[in-house]
Amino acid sequence: MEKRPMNESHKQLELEVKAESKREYQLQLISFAMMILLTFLAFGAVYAELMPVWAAGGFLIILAIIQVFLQLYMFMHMNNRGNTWIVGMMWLGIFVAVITVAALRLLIW
Amino acid sequence: MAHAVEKHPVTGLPANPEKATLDGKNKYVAFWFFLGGETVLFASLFGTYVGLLNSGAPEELRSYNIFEMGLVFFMTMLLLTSSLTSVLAMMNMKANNPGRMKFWLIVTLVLGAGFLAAEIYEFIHYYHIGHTFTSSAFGSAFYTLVGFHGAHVTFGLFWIGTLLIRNWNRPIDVYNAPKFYVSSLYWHFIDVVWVFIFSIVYLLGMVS
Amino acid sequence: MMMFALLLSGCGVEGLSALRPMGEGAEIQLRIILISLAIMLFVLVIVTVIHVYVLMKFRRKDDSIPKQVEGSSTLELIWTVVPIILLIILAVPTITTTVELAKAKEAKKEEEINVTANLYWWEFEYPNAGVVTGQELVIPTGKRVGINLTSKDVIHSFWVPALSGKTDTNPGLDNEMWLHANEPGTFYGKCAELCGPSHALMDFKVIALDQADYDQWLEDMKAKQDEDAERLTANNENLTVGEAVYVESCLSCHGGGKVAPSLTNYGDREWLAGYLENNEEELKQWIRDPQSLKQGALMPGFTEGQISDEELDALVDFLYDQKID
Amino acid sequence: MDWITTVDHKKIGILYLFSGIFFLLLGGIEALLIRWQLVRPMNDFVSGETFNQLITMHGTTMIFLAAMPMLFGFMNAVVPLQIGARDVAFPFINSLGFWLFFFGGVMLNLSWFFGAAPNAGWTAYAPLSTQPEATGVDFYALGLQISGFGSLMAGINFLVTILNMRAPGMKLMRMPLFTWTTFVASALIVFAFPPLTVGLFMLMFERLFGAVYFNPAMGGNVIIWEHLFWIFGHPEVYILILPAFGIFSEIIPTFARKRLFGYTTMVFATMLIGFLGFMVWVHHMFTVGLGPVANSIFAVATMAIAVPTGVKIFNWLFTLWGGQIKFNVAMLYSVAFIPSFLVGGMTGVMLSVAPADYQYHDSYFVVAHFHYVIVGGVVYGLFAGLYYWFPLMFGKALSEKLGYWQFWLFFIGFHLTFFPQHFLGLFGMPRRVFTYLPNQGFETMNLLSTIGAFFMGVSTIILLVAVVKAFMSKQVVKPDHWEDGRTLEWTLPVPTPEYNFAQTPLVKGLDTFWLEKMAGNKRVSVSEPVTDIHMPNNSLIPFFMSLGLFIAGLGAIFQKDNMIIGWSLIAFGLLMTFVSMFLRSWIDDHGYYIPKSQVEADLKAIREKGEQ
Ligand code: HEA
Ligand code: HEA
Ligand code: CUA
Ligand SMILES: [Cu+2]
Repeated sequence: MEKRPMNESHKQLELEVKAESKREYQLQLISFAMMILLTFLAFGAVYAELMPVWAAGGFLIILAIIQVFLQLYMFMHMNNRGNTWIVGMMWLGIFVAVITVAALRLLIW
Repeated sequence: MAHAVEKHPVTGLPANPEKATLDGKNKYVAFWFFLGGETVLFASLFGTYVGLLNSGAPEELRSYNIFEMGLVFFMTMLLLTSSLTSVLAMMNMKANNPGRMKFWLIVTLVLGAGFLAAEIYEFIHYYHIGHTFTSSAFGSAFYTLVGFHGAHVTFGLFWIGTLLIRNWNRPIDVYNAPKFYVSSLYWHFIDVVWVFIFSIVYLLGMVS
Repeated sequence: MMMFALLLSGCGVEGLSALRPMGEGAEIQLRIILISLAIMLFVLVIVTVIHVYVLMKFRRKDDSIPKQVEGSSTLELIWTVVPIILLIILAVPTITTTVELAKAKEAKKEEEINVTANLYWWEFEYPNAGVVTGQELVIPTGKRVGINLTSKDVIHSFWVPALSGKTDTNPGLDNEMWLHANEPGTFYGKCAELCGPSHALMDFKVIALDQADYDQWLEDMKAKQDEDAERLTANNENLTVGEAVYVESCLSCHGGGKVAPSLTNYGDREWLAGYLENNEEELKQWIRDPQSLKQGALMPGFTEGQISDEELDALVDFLYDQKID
Repeated sequence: MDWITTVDHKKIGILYLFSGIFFLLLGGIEALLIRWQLVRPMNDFVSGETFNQLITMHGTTMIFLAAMPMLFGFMNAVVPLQIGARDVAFPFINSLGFWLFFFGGVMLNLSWFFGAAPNAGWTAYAPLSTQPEATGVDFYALGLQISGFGSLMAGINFLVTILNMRAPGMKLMRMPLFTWTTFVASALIVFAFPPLTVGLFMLMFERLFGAVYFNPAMGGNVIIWEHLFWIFGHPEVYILILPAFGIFSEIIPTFARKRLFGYTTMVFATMLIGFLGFMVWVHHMFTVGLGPVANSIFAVATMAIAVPTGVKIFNWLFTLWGGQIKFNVAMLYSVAFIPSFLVGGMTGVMLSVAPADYQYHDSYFVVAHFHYVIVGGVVYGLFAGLYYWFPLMFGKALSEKLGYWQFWLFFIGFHLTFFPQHFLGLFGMPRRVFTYLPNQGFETMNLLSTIGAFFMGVSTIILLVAVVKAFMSKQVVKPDHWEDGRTLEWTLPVPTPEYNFAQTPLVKGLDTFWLEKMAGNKRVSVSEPVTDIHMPNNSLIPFFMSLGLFIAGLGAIFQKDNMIIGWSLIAFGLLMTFVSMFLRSWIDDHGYYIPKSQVEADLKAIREKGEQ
């Protein structure tokens, strides 16, 4: 491959960086839009009393979980390269969190 | 340890300034682990809350009779948006645009402060109708959970505020980038917790 | 020396030791204890044999360097799989027994007793017969008796080792279990959850009677209880001195048997305050200063100003007269 | 002063170790008082109330202020050396963690001087712990809270240190087992302490600020505390035992002169124990009334832990098999550990049989079980580690002769104390009783038990003598004091320079020092030339941050009696903490460099002594 002069490659790079950051920007905006959407869904469902009580719980929690994963994976970039241990530890934390809540929900009376 | 860090020719910063140095990487990893612990912390609070939902409260002070959707929705929007602005700040940090980074951080702070004000308003309202920290087990659990979250917001405001002031006149570099980045992770986490609070505490409370 | 000591004390005291079961519950439990013990001894022997062998055989003799072994998949597989098998053998009876011991609902259809723990004493209520007593739980033999448990203050735990394992009494929450005694007899019960300074003294007794005796006992109790309720009132003017003191000073708490232990059959009881020999001297000290015998007890002491010495004598006489047979 | 501001992991390790030993003595004295009260039936040496304070403080002190800190001491002193690092990832946080623990411990023990120590057991079950007159529990809630923050920080710090600070070539599967167990135990800390934090906050709010989570009359539920406590409490016991396992896994190969048998399975067994540890806490609550389904599930889950633990036991045995075993004191403790811990593990599995636990629970059988695992496991591990690493940490060795006496007295005393307690439990003796009636079959066993405890007391005094003697001696030990060292810490000169490694080593495999020795090299390979070495600055801030919390905690307690004093203390203390935090964030701290010339001079001096 032919070597381009320095400043031209710099420009090229600059463009790439811009494009990259634009992609990232759009991605984040889309995530945000989805979060807002999920929030609307949740509030809307309750506001309009669309569901029987027993279904509402599951529905709301599922929406919340989706939204939280958007936060973790998109906003917080949990899945970045080199984050294996971070992801592992977060999942362990989530696991412990789930059994803790489940216990305090189910194992008291 | 001072590695020679490769700087990006365009931004003049390494690609990921928050973890370009060993110190930065340490902070980054440690903070994530801390958030892992916080997950369990809030789970314990949520568990307690779920276990004590409406327990000991008279009918008129039960969840479905006191929560107001409008205010919660407003607070949710504030906090969600602040999460986005925090992302924007970090993107600008990586692109080495200190001006815009500061701008978005200030917006984040303002939104956070708005949230906090709304929460204080909400608590005062409950206090007046008799739903207090000591009025019932439900009250205790409610204020503990939501209050812990509020305390996190408050701490976040001070933290990000301090960082902003301290670094107002300084360029973004591999020394302060991790600090900004980690505080932004913290802020997102606050939002994560709030998502569960508005879903489980408020919305579920309203239907149950 | 230790073996000798062990032999001396045998398996503990009859009527108390979990190793000398006197009822179905404790028998079931001892059986599974022995099953688990057998498995443990098996493992213990294997490990000990290997360990002793290794320690004898491989002492350092010279300065040579032994072969560096990385591991052995076969061996490691063996000592993963064998314990798993042993644990499965243990898990099956664990589950079945747990289920068996949880069958309180069925037992309650036959016979139901409410147990309420209070700071350092036990209240026993027979809801069907309308009888309340304290400190001594009377049960019929030969059948499972359903027990409801709760507490008025802190957590206690209801334990009669010779008859069955324990169940906690939680304030604000109800629990249930069943109790079974093979033969008539007296069994010792203990509070097994730390509940305050006199936790150690919160003992009680379980008295098992033949069904006929038991029915008779319930009837007598009911009759005595009703009679007392009618006679021992402040407007009755024909009270003896002892009765009058009782009515004035004791009745408000001890009356229903819910605030303080019922004294309906106090004269029949072997123990005072759950652990002391029931004699006059101790009883008097108890009335004068309960805290000296049971730190943290909620009963107030009565000074000479409140109950004179003569009145105290009369009261004590009255109390020892409180018998049903 | 240097000791207050230091951020050097070796010094912090020493601070942890000695604070831990101090609290071990306190907890031990409490244990002796407990045993003395129980020497005969209806003894009236102490009252029921005092007795409850003694057991509570004994349990709390031993677990939180003795065992954990001593383990942290070894972790600090050894782990960075084992992975070839110059320090931990966050030296500042390390110091903060220590001072938080220290002030938490001081606060807890201050309760003795303010009228009453906590008296609701180390488990502090509500509503016994929320009784207004149990003022000692205030100290429990706040003291543990503060020291708990310290543990959390230490945990995160070790995790990151182990992940990020390893020398080149030190792959995860080449790390010494003590480092691995530290890693897993730290992960447990990160997830186990938050529930305790929440529980303690709730306890504090209820006791001091009128909340009613545990008050049935106001809709509260007393079971919540039990869950939160045990969700923490069970992993906590593995936080204690795993590092002890790690210590044995270092000592046994060293003195058997043999590579650890089944290294890989050892690592995975450690992780599995840690993971399963979060799913079994209900075995402490079998009698609470959670129902047969919950009891069965948790019973079986608990039993499962026997499998990875058994794997470890057998791997140790087969490390010894075919080895060249040298019996010094460290090794004696290690080989004595196996059968002692085994008995504790067996009774643990017996306890996990839910229906049988209805009999054992809250009886002396449980006391026997957990002292067998804790003393026979953790304390043996601490003693073994002390003899083993003492030369590395202090440049002197403990007397082996005194050590034999100490070991044998302790070993005999330990079994004499706790073996009879199994029978006491089965005979019907509940735990936490300040006295017992005569003629119930409890006399003989209690007498034996008390005698045994005093054996351990004498043994501990001998240990103190040995420590003092070592410090007074002029002895200077060589690096690789035991001559059989396998891991990197033994390559270092004693006293170890503050930067540890003049040149970061290059790790070539598991037991890299051993490999190099076998290859005939006197020194391990290095991965870098001598350069300037970056070091962190000492700092006074951690001390003041912790002191601030300590003052605020005292204020929170006093605020009940005196609003003004209490709240001003709270305000002052929190202000001190937050200002310290602010300063930390405000003042740039880039550390400093030790110049290359200095490092070279050190190296030369050491080599001239012909030691390395
Ligand atoms: C270091 C501390 C430590 C350790 C390691 C353990 C280990 C275990 N513990 Fe223990 N435990 C405590 C500390 C510890 N415990 C404490 C402090 C308490 C009381 C708290 C309080 O109430 O105050 C307690 C209480 C306690 C209870 C509650 C008792 C009650 O209150 O009623 C139970 C019940 O299941 C239990 C079980 C176990 C089990 C199954 C293990 C297992 O991990 C043991 C595993 C080991 C082995 C089994 C041995 C080796 C295995 C083999 C050689 C393989 C072959 C074996 C078989 C097939 C069986 N423990
Ligand atoms: C790490 C944990 C740990 C350790 C090491 C120990 C060590 C010991 N423990 Fe205990 N213990 C617990 C944790 C621990 N314990 C817990 C959690 C409880 C439950 C508490 C509760 O119920 O809430 C408990 C409860 C407990 C009880 C039951 C109390 C009851 O239920 O009524 C008993 C009774 O025998 C006991 C005894 C002992 C003894 C004799 C030792 C011995 O091994 C101690 C040996 C050490 C010494 C003897 C030190 C001697 C010191 C000196 C000689 C001082 C010299 C002094 C100077 C020079 C200044 N402990
Ligand atoms: Cu009641 Cu112990
Ligand atoms: Cu456990």
